[in-house]
Amino acid sequence: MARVIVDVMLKPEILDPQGQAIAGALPRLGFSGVSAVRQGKRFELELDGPADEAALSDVRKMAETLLANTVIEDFSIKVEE
Amino acid sequence: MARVIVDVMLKPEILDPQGQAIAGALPRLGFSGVSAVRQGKRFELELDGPADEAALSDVRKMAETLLANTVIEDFSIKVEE
Amino acid sequence: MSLDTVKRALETPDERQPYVELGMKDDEYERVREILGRRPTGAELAIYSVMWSEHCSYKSSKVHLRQFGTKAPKSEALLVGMGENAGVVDIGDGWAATFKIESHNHPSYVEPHQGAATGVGGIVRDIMSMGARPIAVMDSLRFGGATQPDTRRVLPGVVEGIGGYGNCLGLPNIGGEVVFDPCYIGNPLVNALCVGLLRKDQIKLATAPGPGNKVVLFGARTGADGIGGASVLASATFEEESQAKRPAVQVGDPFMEKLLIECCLELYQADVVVGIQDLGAAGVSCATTELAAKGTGGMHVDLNLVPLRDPTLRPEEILMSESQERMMAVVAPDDIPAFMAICTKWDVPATVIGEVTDTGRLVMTWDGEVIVDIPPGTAADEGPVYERPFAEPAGQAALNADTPDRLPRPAPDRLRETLLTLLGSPNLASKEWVTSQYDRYVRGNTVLAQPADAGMLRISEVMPGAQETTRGIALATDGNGRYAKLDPYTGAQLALSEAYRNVAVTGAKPLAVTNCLNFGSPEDPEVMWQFAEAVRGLADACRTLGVPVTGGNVSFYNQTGTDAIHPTPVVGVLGVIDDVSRRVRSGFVADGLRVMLLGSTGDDLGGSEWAHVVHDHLGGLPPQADLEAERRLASVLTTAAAEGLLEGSHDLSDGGLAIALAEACLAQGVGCSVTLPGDDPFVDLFSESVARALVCVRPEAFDTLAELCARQEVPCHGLGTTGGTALKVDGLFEIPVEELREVHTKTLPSIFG
Amino acid sequence: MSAARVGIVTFPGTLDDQDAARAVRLAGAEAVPLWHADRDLRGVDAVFLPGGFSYGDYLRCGAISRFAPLMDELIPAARSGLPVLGTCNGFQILCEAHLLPGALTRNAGLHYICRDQRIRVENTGTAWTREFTPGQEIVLPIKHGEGRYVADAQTLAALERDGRVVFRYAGDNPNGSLNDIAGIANEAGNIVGLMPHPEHAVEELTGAPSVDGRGFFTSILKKLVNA
Ligand SMILES: Nc1ncnc2c1ncn2[C@@H]1O[C@H](COP(=O)(O)OP(=O)(O)O)[C@@H](O)[C@H]1O
Ligand SMILES: [Mg+2]
Repeated sequence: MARVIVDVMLKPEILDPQGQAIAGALPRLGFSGVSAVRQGKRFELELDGPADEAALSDVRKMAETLLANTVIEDFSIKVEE
Repeated sequence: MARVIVDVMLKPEILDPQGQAIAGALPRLGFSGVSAVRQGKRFELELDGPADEAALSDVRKMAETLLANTVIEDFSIKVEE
Repeated sequence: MSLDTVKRALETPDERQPYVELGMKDDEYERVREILGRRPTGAELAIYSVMWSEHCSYKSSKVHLRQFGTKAPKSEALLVGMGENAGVVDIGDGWAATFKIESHNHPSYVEPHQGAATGVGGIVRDIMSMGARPIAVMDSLRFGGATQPDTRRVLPGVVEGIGGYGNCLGLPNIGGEVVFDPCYIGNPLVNALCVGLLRKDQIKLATAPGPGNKVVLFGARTGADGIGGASVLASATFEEESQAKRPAVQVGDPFMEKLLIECCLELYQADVVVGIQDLGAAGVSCATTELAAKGTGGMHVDLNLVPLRDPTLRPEEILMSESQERMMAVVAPDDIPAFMAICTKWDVPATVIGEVTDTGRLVMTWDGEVIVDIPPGTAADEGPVYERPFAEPAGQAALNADTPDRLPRPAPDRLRETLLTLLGSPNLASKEWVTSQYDRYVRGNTVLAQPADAGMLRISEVMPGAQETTRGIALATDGNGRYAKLDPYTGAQLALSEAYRNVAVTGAKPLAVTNCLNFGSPEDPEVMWQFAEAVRGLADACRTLGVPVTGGNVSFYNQTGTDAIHPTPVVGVLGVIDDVSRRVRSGFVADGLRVMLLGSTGDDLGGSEWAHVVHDHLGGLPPQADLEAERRLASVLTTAAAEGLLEGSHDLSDGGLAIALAEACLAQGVGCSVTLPGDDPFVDLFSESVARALVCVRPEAFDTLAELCARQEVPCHGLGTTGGTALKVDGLFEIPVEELREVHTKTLPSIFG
Repeated sequence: MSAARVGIVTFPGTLDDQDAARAVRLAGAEAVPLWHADRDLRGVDAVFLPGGFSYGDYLRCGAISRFAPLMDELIPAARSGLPVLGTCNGFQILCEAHLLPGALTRNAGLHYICRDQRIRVENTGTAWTREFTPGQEIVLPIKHGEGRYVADAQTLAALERDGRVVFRYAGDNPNGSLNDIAGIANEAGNIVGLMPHPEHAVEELTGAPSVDGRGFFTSILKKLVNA
């Protein structure tokens, strides 16, 4: 039983209106000091077995084909301790 | 200049229809071995200055008031190296 | 903790139970003990406490609501009246419509998006449980002042929730209201309406007859949604602060609901459902007790079989969970395989959790032990009934004495400015910021939607088999809290009056009524007086207009401390048009048409938009309801529409003739040139007298319509003609339609972004 | 001659399939229901992927649907020339399935938006647009929360160069789409995707205040009849 995290973020060159809206709202809420915000997705996958190489290679395939749209998004995978 | 990550996830007891839909789709795509999926949000904040205590306390406030809906979501903050 | 079984309850008769924490009064708890002849188990206490709550039992309102039945007009159209999940009305050609409005006020304050979304989900399931295909939704909303900070938190979330859920179900949103008033700060009102269509002979009821029939729970799995109260039961020692850990917020899954809709329709089609009930507030408790009470009277349920999202849930919590997107059906054993196959096709989990019995008892087990053994009717139908004291509010006479007569009225050269001020005020400004987040087109049967006075749907393509009918249905909701505050009896009548008129201006004949009564605390005698008056007024008006109340919902406790909201009865009216292609479009639809004002105008400015916007004044009395005039006006409008006399129409309501003219011009961007009929232009323009409508007709139809009006004793004035690019009021002012549009459309975007 | 047969795909959560079927019928063709779980195109002459919220639009619009068994049949058929039209969610599915380039992302205004929108027809050479005139402005409803078309610079340049931008928003760009793109085609012109809804603009009585959507269906009919 292991937990694997897949983070998916829009590629840097793709406009992120949600992140922008947040960045724009912060000063109005009295927060300064944040120059940019980007919003992405985080997936927590519970594996039945250990996060071994085979499992991680499967997760990578899931990320590529389903969790991220690689036309516009990048992803990264990590195993949670 | 530092980057701070705020991860926002639905509280464990709250229904996560998105995560459910993904978990339901995986076997159809030929992936087995994933028992549950939860989907959340990931925010990357670029700070103007260092991620010192004052800045992090500000980020905590942002997370509470804007980034997360604490009625249904939990958040965690980490500084990216 | 150890399981609280019936056996254990008998052995420990004096164990202290947390009934107070569950909102039960001492005498209510004593009654449960009396009914059972012992103390209830924790699970039984869970059932009685939710079933006897105000929300489920209507204990404070029941004695008043009876008038909707006792005073009900004779109506051939009523197929199923109050008391079922929703009323059903005969709309002709073998078809029936079912509709109902329901509140989700408090949850929408706590979590606007999910609160409003699950409000839509709940009312849609009510409609499904009647055996109907849901075909449209509407939403009637009240918020605090438009610029108050909390409104900026609540409104966008509510709108996103309603849109997100309804859009995903493929239900067009065909109308509603958005009203701002500081009295709703902290207590926004989110009332959602759903309408469905079914064959007249295929009505389903919530009943579980036939011992041996199976009880099936289907849809989403059960989680810890909305069970704040139940965790005191599930915790070892309820004295501890144990409630915090369970969420009160329910989260909706519109995708599951969409699957449920299609799945239910296929189940009905296959004729494998004996009885059906949606799971709303009080979840499994409510569904099992109500189904059992209305059926053979007995049911056996194994709670271990309820599929759980959270495996740690205790039986008490399962009983009280308000998890969304669940239904319960009673199915003959032979039909179970077919039932399950249809659920599988739609990816809807379904589980047999029990069986109908002839014992007259609802029995539930957990780990093989009996934890519930009650006569179901005592929970479902025999809840407490209160005759709450009521008294006219101390300030009512003074409020009524403070008439708008003392307010300075604008000179003729300021009327233009007054019109624009009103038109841009949040309550009269365009609601497009809201409605453009709703899909009004889906399924392709929407004949009229915002900004028309009423929504209208074509029937013939809604469902297979309906091709033969030319009919359509129209729906409108209205309510005016300021009027009701000044005089709740009249205010409720005016809400009906306006919704009735809104339906009639489209050419449809009003048939039936649903209502959502939003009030403060029933424990406050002054609020109770408002409630009693409003119900009496609405029941009387329904009798006069000949439209029965088919159902509705009561929402109490809309108050913060001792500050209650304005009493806000919201009324929905459903009408039928025999030939939907004869529908009348909204406003001025072309150049060169004659503009006519139907109805008569008096000096009615108490509670008006003018007094509110210009003077921030609320006092005096609202316009007098004139139901006979309303009925005559509707008769003229529906006759004229059927004869093809009307090109366009619009009712007069908030803001009077001035706003009606402006809106009629904005509808298609067609201007007009009019002369006011009376001798006081201010009163002509801003009075809110009832039973009035603006219509436009081809010049050659003018005399025919005038004769029709004369026959029905409806006053009628030719005001002028349509055309041009401005609203011109002879001798007073001229406003380009573009200027009207700018003022009308910019208000909400400038506040909400 | 028997009527042309246009398949209408239903996924769980598809909403506009009834509208699509009606539009096809009104144009004089036969609407053939296609079920997502069947590996069977039922011999249709063209396919319409209608809008809705397939799989709740969870994860990303269209992301889960593109793996449906039916898509295993549809993808190769489309690649070999079967005319396919995807509107709204259908367009999103076509992009997720890589039958069309680019992606549809959250509206710049961050709100779902339903309104009647002016659209310019830029390319009348596709299977679905030949009944329009080049540059013609039409009015169709849009209703979506994720309709902002994005693609990398190279893809965009190629689309523009090859005239594969089939529709552009005229007047206000409602969602921030790059180059005001409302719809595109594949190189062969048999696959077209767009965010607006032609199937909601085919009748006087209902839907949008125009019947401009009819052109899509008469176009495909003409193509099939002449083929
Ligand atoms: N919350 C809402 N949801 C859907 N439609 C709405 C909503 N609020 C207002 N509308 C629509 O906008 C139009 C104008 O509303 P309103 O001025 O309240 O109408 P009326 O005065 O005729 O009752 C109507 O078509 C109404 O149905
Ligand atoms: Mg009206």
